[in-house]
Amino acid sequence: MIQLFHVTKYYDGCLALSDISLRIEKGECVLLTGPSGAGKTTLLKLIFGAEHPDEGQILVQNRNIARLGGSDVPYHRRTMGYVLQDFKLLPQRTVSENVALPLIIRGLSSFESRRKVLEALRAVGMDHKLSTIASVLSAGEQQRVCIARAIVNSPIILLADEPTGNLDPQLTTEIASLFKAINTRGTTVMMATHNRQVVEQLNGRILRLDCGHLVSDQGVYR
Amino acid sequence: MIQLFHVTKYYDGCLALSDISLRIEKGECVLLTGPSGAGKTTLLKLIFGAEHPDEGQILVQNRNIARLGGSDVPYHRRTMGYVLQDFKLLPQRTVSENVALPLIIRGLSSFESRRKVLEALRAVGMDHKLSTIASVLSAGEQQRVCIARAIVNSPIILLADEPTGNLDPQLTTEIASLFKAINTRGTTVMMATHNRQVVEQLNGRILRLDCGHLVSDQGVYR
Amino acid sequence: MKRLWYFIREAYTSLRTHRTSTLIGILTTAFTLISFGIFLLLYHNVHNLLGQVQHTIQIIVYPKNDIESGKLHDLQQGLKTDPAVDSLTFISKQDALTEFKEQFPEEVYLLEGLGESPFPASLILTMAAKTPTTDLIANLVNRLQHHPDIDRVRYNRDWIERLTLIITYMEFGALVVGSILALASVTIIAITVQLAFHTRQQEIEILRLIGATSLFISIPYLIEGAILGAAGAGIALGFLRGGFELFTHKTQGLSVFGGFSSALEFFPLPLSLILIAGGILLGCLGTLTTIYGSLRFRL
Amino acid sequence: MKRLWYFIREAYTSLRTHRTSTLIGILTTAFTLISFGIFLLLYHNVHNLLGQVQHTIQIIVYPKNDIESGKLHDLQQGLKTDPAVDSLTFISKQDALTEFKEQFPEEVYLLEGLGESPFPASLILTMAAKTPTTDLIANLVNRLQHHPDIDRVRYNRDWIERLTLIITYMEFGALVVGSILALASVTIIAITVQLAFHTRQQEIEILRLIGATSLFISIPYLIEGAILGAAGAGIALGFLRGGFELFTHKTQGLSVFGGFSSALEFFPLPLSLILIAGGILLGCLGTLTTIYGSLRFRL
Ligand SMILES: Nc1ncnc2c1ncn2[C@@H]1O[C@H](COP(=O)(O)OP(=O)(O)OP(=O)(O)O)[C@@H](O)[C@H]1O
Ligand SMILES: Nc1ncnc2c1ncn2[C@@H]1O[C@H](COP(=O)(O)OP(=O)(O)OP(=O)(O)O)[C@@H](O)[C@H]1O
Ligand SMILES: [Mg+2]
Ligand SMILES: [Mg+2]
Repeated sequence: MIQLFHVTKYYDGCLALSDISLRIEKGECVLLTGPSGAGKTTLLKLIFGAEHPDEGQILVQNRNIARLGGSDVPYHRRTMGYVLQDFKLLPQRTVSENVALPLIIRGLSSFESRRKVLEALRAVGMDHKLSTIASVLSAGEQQRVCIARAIVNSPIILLADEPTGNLDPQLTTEIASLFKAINTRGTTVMMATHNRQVVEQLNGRILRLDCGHLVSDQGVYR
Repeated sequence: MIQLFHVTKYYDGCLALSDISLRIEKGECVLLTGPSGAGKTTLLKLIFGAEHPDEGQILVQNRNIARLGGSDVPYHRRTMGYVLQDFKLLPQRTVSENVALPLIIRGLSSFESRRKVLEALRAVGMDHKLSTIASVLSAGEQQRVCIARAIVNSPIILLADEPTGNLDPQLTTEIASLFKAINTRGTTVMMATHNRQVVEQLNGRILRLDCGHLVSDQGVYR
Repeated sequence: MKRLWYFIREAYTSLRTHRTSTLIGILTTAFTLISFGIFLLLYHNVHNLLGQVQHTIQIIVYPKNDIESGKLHDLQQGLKTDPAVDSLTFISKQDALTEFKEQFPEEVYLLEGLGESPFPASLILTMAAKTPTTDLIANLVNRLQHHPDIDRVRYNRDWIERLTLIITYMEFGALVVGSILALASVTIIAITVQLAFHTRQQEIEILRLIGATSLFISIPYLIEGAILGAAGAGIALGFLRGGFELFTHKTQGLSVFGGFSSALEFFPLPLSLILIAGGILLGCLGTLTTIYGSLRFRL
Repeated sequence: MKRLWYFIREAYTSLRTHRTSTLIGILTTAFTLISFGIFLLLYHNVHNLLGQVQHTIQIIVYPKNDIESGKLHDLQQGLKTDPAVDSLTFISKQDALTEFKEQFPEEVYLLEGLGESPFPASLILTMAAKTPTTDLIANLVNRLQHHPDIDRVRYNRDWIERLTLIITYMEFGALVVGSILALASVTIIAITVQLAFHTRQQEIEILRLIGATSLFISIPYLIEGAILGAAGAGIALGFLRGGFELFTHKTQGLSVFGGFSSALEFFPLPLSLILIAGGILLGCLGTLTTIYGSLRFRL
C-alpha cells in the first residue's frame, strides 16, 4: 500500500527525515510517535504529496509520488483523507460546506453528498452545528470538523496528524474508536499522536521517530 | 486578583458562558477543564479583555474589565501572559523576534531584552531555533515559542489555553513543571487543559465547565 | 450541475466576502478604462474635427483669362467628378468685383474709372472629407497647374502642410499614449487581482489539499474577474457618457467652439460593446496571470 | 531608541515581505499622479499659451486725418504709458501704401492715377500679456473711441470674446476634471492601502493581543504609507519629465506648433516638491483612514 525507500528530506539544508525505509500493508493501523519536531508531520506530508523527498522513492498504491505530474496530484489526494495538525478549514464557510467540499470536487450529486456529510458529522458529534461558520468554532470543534472532512469521502488511506490534541478525554476515546472502526472496515490508517490513551486504544503498529530517524518499529502485523 | 460576578456571554444569541461567579486569589493555580465547546477559551478571553461579557462584571487586579476604555486595554494586557490555543505567532518573523515583541512594546533596552528572550526560550527548550522563521516550525515547536512569549514578560497573571496539546508526554511534563515553578514564584496561573497528567502534576484548584456552566470547583486554596 | 452551481455561488460569495478587493477591482478597472476612454473619445473627435477642418481647405483655380465658355464648362465638369473634390464654386469676374466692393466699401472709389471688372474669374474647390493626405492634394494641385486651360492655382500650402503634420503627430501620439495607458491598465488590474488573490492564498491552499484541480480552483475566480471587468467597464462607459452629455450640453449654445460642438459624437454602439468586452477580457486576463503565478505546487 | 529602530525595520520588512502590495501601492500612486500631472501640465501650458496668444491681440487706432503732428505725438505718448498696452507701432499713410503694394502686387495699377496715398495712417497696439480680461480691453477701446483726436478704432471683438470664453471654460473644466482626478486618486490609494492592510489583519490582531497600543501598531504602517506615496510621486514626476522632454525634443524643430513648442515649460521646482509632498500626504492619509477603519476593538 505505502512503501518508502531510503527517503531523506531536508528543509533549507536542515535534516527533517533521514533515510526512512518503510512498508505499510493495506488495512494496517500505524501510529507515529516521537518528540516534538521529530518529523512526524513531514512524513505524513510526503505520503500525501504535499512535500517532495530530496532522496529516495515513495510508492503509494503503486504510484511513485516523487514522479507524480502536477496534474495527477489532485487525483492522488482524492483517494486519501488527511486530518491536518492545524485544521485548515475555510474560515468563511459553514461546517457542512467545509465537509461537503471533497464531495463537490468529485462531482457527487447533491442528495448523496448531503447524506454523507451528515453521517460524517454525526460520527464526530458535530451534527448540531451544521450551519455554523467554521472560524467561530472552538478548537476542539474545528478539529472534529476536520476529521469529518477527512472521512466523508470514504478514503482508502486515512492520514491523521494529532487529531485529538484539543479534545477532552471522553471525546478522545470516541474519536479513537471511530478511527478503529474505520480501520476495521479496511481503510489503512496512519496517525501521528502523542496521546498514550489513543495509542493503547488503537493497538496498532507503532513507529517511533526521533530527530528524523526511525528509532523503533513495533506492534502487530495483522 | 480575579473576580467574576454573574458573568454571562452569548455569541450571536447562542449561550457560551452562563452566570459564572468566581474569585481567584493572587498566586493561585487554577485548572480549567471540561469537554470541547464548554467555554474554557471564552472564559480566558473575557479575563484577558479580548471579549466583553454580555452580563455581569469582571475585576482583574481591581480594574473593571467591562468598563475599560479602549486605550487602557493594551496596558491591562501587558500585565498578563496569554498562551493561545491557536498559537498566533507572526509567521514571517523569527522565533526570537516573536518572543521579544512584548518587551519591545514595553520599550525595554536591547541588552536586557536579549537576555530575557534567551532565558524564556531556554525554559521551553527552543533556544536552538532562535533565528528560525516561525511559520516553518512544527506545531509543538510553535506551541513552545508561544509559551516563551507569554512568560518572557514575567507577567502577574499567566493564562494558558491547552498549552500542551501538541507536545509529547516528556515535554508535557517539562512544561507542567515550568508552569508549577512560575506559579511558585507568585504568578497567578490559569490554564485550560484536557490533559490528566498536567492536572495531576500541577495539583491546583480545578474548575470544571460544561456547556457554559461552572459544574464543579474543587481543589486546594493555598 | 452541482459543480456549476458551486462555481457561481462561490464567485458570488467571494465577491461578497471580499468586498474591499471587489471594490478596488471594479474601481481600478473603471478608472483605467475611463482614462483610456477619455483619451479615445478625444482622439475620435479630434480626428473627426480635423476631417471637418480639412473639408474647409480651399484651392482656388484661376482659368486662363481668355477661356472659351465651352472649355470652362469641361473644366468644371472634370473637377466635379474628381474624387478628391467635394464642391466647386464658380466665381465670375463680375462676382469678384461685387465681392471686393463688399469687403472694402471705402476703397470703392478706386474702381470708379474702370469699365470692366479688373478681377479674374475663379473656381473654388473644397476637399472631400475623405481626403486626409496632402499627397492627394499636392497631386491634384500639380495636375491642375499643368492643365492647359488653367492660368494659376492658389492654395494655402503652409496650412495644409501643418495640418498634415498635426495629423501625423496626433496619430503617433495616439499610438504612444494609447499603448502606455493600455499597458498601465493591464498591469494595474493584474496586480489588483493578484493582491485580491493574495488574501485568498490560504483558501486556495486548502482546496489544493482536498484534491481540487487547478481548473476547479480557477473557474470561480475567472467568473469573478469577468464580473469585475464587466462592472468596471460599465461604470467607465456610464461615466464617460455622462461627462460627454454634460460637456456637449454646456457648450451647445455657445459659439466658442464654432459649429464643432454639435458635431461631437460619442462612441458608436459597437465600440461601446468592444469596451465592455475589453473590460471582461482584462478581468479574465488579470485572473489568469495571477492564477498561473500563484498556483505553483504548494500545500 | 529600540522602538524607533523597531519601527523602521518593521516598515522595511513589511515593504519587503508584502512586495505585491508595495508594488501596487507605488504603481497606483504613480498612475493617479501621472494622470493628474498630465492634466496639470496641460493646464499650466495652455494657460501660458493663451497668455501669449492674447499678447498678439491687436487694436488698430486711426487718428483723425487732419491731426497735427504735435497732437499725434501726445496721443502716442499717452498710449505708450497705458498699462494695458504693451507695444505701439505707427504706420504712416505712406507705410500703408507700401504695404498694400506688397500684398497685392497685381492690383497696383489701380493706384497709378492717384497722387497721395489713399490709405489712412494708423497706430497698432498690442496688449500686455498681463491683461487677461476683456473688460480691460473693452474699457481701453471705449476710451479711445471717445478721444477727440481719434477717428476710428478697429479690433477683432469676436476673437477677443471667444478667447475670454475659452479661458473661462478652461478654468471651469480644470476645476471639475482636477477635482475628479484628485478624488479618484485619494479613493484608489485609500482602498489600496486598505487592501494591503487587509492582508495584515492577522498581524495587527496579534500585536493587539500582546498589548501594543494603536499608535505603536500604526507608526510602521504610516512610515510605509509615506514611503509608498513618495516613491509613487517620484516615479510619476520622472515619467512626466521624461515624457515632457521627449515631446518638446520631438516637436522643437518643427513649425507645426509655431513658436509655442519652445515656450512649453515643465513644472517649476516648488510645484514638483509640492507634488512629492502630495504623494506622501496621500500615502499617510490612505494609511490613516485604513488604520482607524480596521483598528476596531477585536482580538
Ligand atoms: N517548511 C519548513 N521549513 C523548514 N523547516 C521545517 C519546515 N517544516 C518543518 N520544519 C522543521 O522540520 C522539523 C520536523 O518538523 P515536523 O513538523 O515534521 O515535526 P513533528 O514531528 O510533526 O513535530 P510536532 O509533534 O511538534 O508536530 C522541525 O524541526 C521543523 O522545525
Ligand atoms: N466568535 C464566536 N462566535 C460564535 N460562537 C462562538 C465564538 N467563539 C466560540 N463560539 C462558540 O462558543 C462555544 C464555546 O467556545 P470555546 O472556544 O470557549 O470552547 P472551549 O471550551 O475552549 O472548547 P475547546 O476545548 O474545543 O477549545 C463553542 O460552542 C463555540 O462554537
Ligand atoms: Mg507535527
Ligand atoms: Mg478552547
